[in-house]
Amino acid sequence: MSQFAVGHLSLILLIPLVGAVVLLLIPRQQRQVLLTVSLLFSLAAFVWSMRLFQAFDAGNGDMQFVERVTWMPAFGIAYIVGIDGISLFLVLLTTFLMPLAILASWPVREKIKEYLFFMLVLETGMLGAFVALDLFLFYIFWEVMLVPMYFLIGIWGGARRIYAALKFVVYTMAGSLLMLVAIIYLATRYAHVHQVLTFDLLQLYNLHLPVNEQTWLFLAFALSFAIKVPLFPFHTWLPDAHVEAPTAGSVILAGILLKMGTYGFLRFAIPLFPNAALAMAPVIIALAVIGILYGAAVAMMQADFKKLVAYSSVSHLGFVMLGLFALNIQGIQGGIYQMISHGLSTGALFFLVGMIYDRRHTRMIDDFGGLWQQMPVFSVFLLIVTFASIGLPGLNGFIGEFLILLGAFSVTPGWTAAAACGIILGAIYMLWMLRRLIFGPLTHPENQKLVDLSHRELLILAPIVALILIMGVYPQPFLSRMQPSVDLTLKRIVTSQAAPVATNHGTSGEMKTDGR
Amino acid sequence: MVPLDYYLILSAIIFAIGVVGVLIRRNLIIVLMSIELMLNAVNLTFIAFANSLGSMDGQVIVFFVMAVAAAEAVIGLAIVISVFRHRQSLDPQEMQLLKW
Amino acid sequence: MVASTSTVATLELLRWIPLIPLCACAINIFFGRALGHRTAGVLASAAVGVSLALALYVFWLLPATGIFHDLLYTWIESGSFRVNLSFQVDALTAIMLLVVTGIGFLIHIYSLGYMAHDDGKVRFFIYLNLFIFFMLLLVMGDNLLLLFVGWEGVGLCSYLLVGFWYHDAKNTIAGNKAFIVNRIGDLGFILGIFLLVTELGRQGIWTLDFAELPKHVSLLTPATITLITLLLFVGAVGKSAQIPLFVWLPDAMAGPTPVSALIHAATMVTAGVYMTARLHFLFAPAPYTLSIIAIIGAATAFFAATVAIAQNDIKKVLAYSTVSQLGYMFLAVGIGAFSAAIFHLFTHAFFKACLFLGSGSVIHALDGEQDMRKMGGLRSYLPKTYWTYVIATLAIAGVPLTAGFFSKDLILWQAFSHGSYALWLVGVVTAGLTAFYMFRQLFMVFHGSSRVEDHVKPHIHESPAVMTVPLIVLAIGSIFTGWLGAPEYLWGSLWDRWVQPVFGGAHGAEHGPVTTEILVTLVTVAIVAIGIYLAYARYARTGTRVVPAEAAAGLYRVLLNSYWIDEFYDRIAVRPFTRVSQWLAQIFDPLVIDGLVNGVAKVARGFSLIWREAQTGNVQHYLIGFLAATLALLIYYLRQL
Amino acid sequence: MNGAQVGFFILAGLLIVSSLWVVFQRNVVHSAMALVAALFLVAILFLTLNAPMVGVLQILVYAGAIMVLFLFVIMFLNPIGLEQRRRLWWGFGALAGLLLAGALVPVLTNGDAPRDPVVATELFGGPEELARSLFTDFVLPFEIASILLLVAIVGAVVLAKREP
Repeated sequence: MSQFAVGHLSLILLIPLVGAVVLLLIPRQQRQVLLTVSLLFSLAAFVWSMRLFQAFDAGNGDMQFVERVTWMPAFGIAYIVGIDGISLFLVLLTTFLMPLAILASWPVREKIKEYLFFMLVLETGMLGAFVALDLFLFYIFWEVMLVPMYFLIGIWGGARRIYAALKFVVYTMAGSLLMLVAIIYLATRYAHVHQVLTFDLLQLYNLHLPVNEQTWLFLAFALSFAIKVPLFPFHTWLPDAHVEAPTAGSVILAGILLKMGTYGFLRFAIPLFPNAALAMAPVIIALAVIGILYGAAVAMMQADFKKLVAYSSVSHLGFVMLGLFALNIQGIQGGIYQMISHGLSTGALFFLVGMIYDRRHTRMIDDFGGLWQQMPVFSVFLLIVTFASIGLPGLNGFIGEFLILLGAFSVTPGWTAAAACGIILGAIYMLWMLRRLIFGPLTHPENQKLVDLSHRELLILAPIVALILIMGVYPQPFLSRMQPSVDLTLKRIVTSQAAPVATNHGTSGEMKTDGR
Repeated sequence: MVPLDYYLILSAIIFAIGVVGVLIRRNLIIVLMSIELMLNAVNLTFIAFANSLGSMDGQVIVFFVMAVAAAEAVIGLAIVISVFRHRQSLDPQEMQLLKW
Repeated sequence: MVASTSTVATLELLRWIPLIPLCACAINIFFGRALGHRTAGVLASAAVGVSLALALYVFWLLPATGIFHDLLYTWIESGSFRVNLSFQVDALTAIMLLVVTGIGFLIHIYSLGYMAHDDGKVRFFIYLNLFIFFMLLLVMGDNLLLLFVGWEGVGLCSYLLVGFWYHDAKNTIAGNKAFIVNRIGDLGFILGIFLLVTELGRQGIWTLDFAELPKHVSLLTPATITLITLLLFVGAVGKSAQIPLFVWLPDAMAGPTPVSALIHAATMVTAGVYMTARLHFLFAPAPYTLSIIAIIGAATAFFAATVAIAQNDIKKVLAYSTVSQLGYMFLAVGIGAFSAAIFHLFTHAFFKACLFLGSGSVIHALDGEQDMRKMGGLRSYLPKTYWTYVIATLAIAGVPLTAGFFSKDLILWQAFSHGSYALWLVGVVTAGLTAFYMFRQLFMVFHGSSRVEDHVKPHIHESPAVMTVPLIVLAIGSIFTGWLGAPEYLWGSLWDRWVQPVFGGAHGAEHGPVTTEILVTLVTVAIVAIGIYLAYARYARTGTRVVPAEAAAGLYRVLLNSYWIDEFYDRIAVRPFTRVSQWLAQIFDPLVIDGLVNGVAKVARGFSLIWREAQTGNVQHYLIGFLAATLALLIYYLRQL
Repeated sequence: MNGAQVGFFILAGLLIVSSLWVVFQRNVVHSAMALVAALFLVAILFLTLNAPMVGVLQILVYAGAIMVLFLFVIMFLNPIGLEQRRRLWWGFGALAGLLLAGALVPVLTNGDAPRDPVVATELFGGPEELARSLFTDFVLPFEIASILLLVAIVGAVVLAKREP
């Protein structure tokens, strides 16, 4: 690829960024124009990502559409992007959810220009983190995402927005700093062995460190990702951030940002430090399963609709972690599938929360009840999405959960059985929520004037629900594209078991060009 | 000839006196003047070195220091004026708005 | 084993049997309101009618040992694990197919009348069609996972239909309970599937196909098979409302009556029986599991019958009776008599659907009254309903030459000849109890003096033809379906010849001496007769000996409250769990976990509170620090020299 | 000790005295006058160090322009009342100054600078030499300095402007 041509992936990163710049040129009084322009740019990114999907070679597990541009040669830092079957769908999920999130931002009244600007910058940040193949580049995108999210929560959030935004940023930052240290250590370690300083992920994969060294590095990466996921004891930022964030912010947070953590495990922590990952797997599986049950139990007792959905995320992401650390094909594939499913179904749930919040300005479940009578369409959507979230077969959630549990069962039947109990708990709190929200008598007089979904809101939900159905009924197009990449990842783990351990100035591992 | 060290010692003493002025005085104008003293001490060092090394560079630097000093004095005095206008005082110890 | 000898043929028609109701469902979702209530209902019924026609056609095409197969596409593929979306029909499926589409069709027709005045009619038919689709998926799926999909899907529809009248929170709670209790069972089911897949996978076999599995069962150790079957049976216990997970079924009567007939009597609740029969090759080599199944089945049959005696709600009686009859089916499964179990499933579908629809007709006539103490003497008002009800009651009681007689007798005889005398005894006693409570109901509702409340009385009317015709069809079925499976000493069983090949010869009917068989039958008939007489003596004349619930005492009170099982579960499971969750949500999470996080922040804040005192805001104070640092640097530099 | 050294010591003594006067004089105007004297003395020292041009500039810019500005501000504000002399604080300041001087002197005199100053050319330190350096090697800093002065002018106007 030529040094100057803008590649497929770079273009997808650029589109939202250009959109953000264009927004700056539009006067702030032009509300409709601002919204329309940002919607168009996010749609353009989506359309372009669909072309990517089309051009993607399903049989190839390697990185595709790779672009390399030297950036800071003195430090071996390069701009390397590329996607494989794992990141492809996360990129698609991002570009799919963003237009919907912008569409859901129509009711935002204050500072709409800045709001949309941050949304588009956020999109670039997230996409960048998913496609970056240079650890340094990845770290930059990882941190860049925080900034717009901080403002989205802190400016357009609810009553305790400052607290939530600060907690979110500081907590995430605390974890990622350790990761930065580990990244630098890893690169210098590679330089010791191979005489080349590089942050190129694909080359760093070839470094086989002794187990105790791996363990420390793994823990540094894992802490950062575990906070983002969030894994059980690190989850408390999530309910605060989700509840206080504006609707679109919650959707992006739950739909995409959390996936950053699980994606990080799969892309970085596990293949870079396979021995440590294997050694730590029991601990992480235990935490994941505790998270599943714990998140469900806590979600059940929430009086706040949004908080309930937030805690349900803790539970669902526990499933993803369980699948990833089963370290077999079914588990990992299920984990990726569950990431996408969760992005859709929980994203849709947050959209729905936002829709009734826009009408009634309350999220307390007890303030509702019997909504079916006034808002049948809303209720039907809520019903479908809830059941997708519960993991009803025929909807997307089932495929992921099934594969995860299947994969995990062969590794650790006991924990898997406990995790499967989480499915029951999921049904309990979700159905309870449905009962209190849309069923029963319409007791509150304020609710008698509620109007059903508008065309705009239908336009948000319909694509998600369609995808929920498609992914449940015909998952093969997704699974078949993931499979080669997952195979490759697993192969990396297996080969590194046998590979000789690197020593300083050792001869193991062939020298490769630094991509320049 | 006067040895270089003499000049250096002299400038060190003048510099220290300037520092004392900045440290102890409670009048902003005198503080500013003390800063001018310190600048002059430094200038003296430059000139002394320029002489002993036979290079014009030191003198050029002094020229620039003067330019900066002029700018600093102008801005500093303008601030003094506006501060005095607001607070009727020139005591730096009374200006503590930037405390935690 | 057996499946390998059967011929497999591809028949693309199969997919349309489930898809047509699904299409109708989709049309009604999008255009139901535009089409209008009537058209939507007719469309839904017609769709099921088409499915029925197709099912009949397939049934007619199907050779005795043949299998039709229809592959749509690969559903899930991950590594070596692969599951297709494909349908198959063999003799067993064909029977289920006819039950589902046949009874489903009749109940759709019936619902046109029953739900005529309901606002949510379109919604009702959407759910009903969806149910038919999932039920067909359940019976037609060619692998265990598709069966599970249908299994969960019918659970969803059950949830939706039980809570159909959502205005009353009670109905939704019942729906939730049904779904959640089912989920508990499903947990076992899915774990069973996992165990099966991983154990076979360890041997290099990755399949869940019913056609493939029997070939590889021998790879599994007996202990594994026992564990797998036990787990799968947990699923069946949930879905088919056996002890200890039966609690949801009585509550599920909160749904509209056609739903109770279709889902909670004829089809969905029998899915557990179907599943065990479908997986007979797994269950048969697991004697330990079988004996547990038999014991649970017998216990459930007896226990539910005792509870049914004391109920006053017309539908609750039928609900417990369903639980009891399902117990019979599992009793049959437990002694390896899969064919008999399916036979009872088949006949039960007819008479129980007939009973439920009949009760629906009564409720319809009485403006929604369900309490039998406020009925009585309805015989003359509702003649068609009455006569069909009588036939169905005779059938369920096991009066000779009705359907229930043949199927129940077959099970009891199998139990007896199998040597399980204890099970047989429980079965026989239960048969007597069944006769008693069913006739008690018949007498309380239709005989004696009328206790109908005055304001309802003028409106009592026989249901329209759209409701009575299905009743009549079902009543006919309640008699003649049994004749298919007559014992050898009469004209022999057409049934066995049809179904037995599916299960192989291994566990066919064991034929003892004919005289013994007749003797055993006579014992049953005698006990049934006693039951009927007792009911007659106690309730027929006046029907006045009805104890109000408040005055209930002693054993009667225990039965009326179904042994306080619900309260028991509430006390030992629900409340402790809620309390733990509450503690987690209100104490542990915000105070301990978040407390730790915020604690770290607070410690940092505490340090900075002290440290910030250094920031006096006084420039000259800062200068001291500046000076000190400069001095330190200079001194450091000097020391270096 | 030769004549040049005697001259230096006289100049140095005067410079130190006037510097101390600047710092320890309680009256602002007296301080300012002492500073003028100190600046003149420094200018003379510059002259002895072969820097006539810089020395002249020192007098023109510092003693002429900057000090006039100082005096102007002092007159303009006319801060009444003498500052309180706080013994402890002043003593502490003096001590700090002594310490600093004590540390600076050895550091500064420690280098291995040429003990014998290079004999300069005749033109050394004259306007031509200075201008050549300024407009060749240091042309960019020179331009930046001009911008800095411009900014300072604008800033002073903005800061000292009476608010409407």
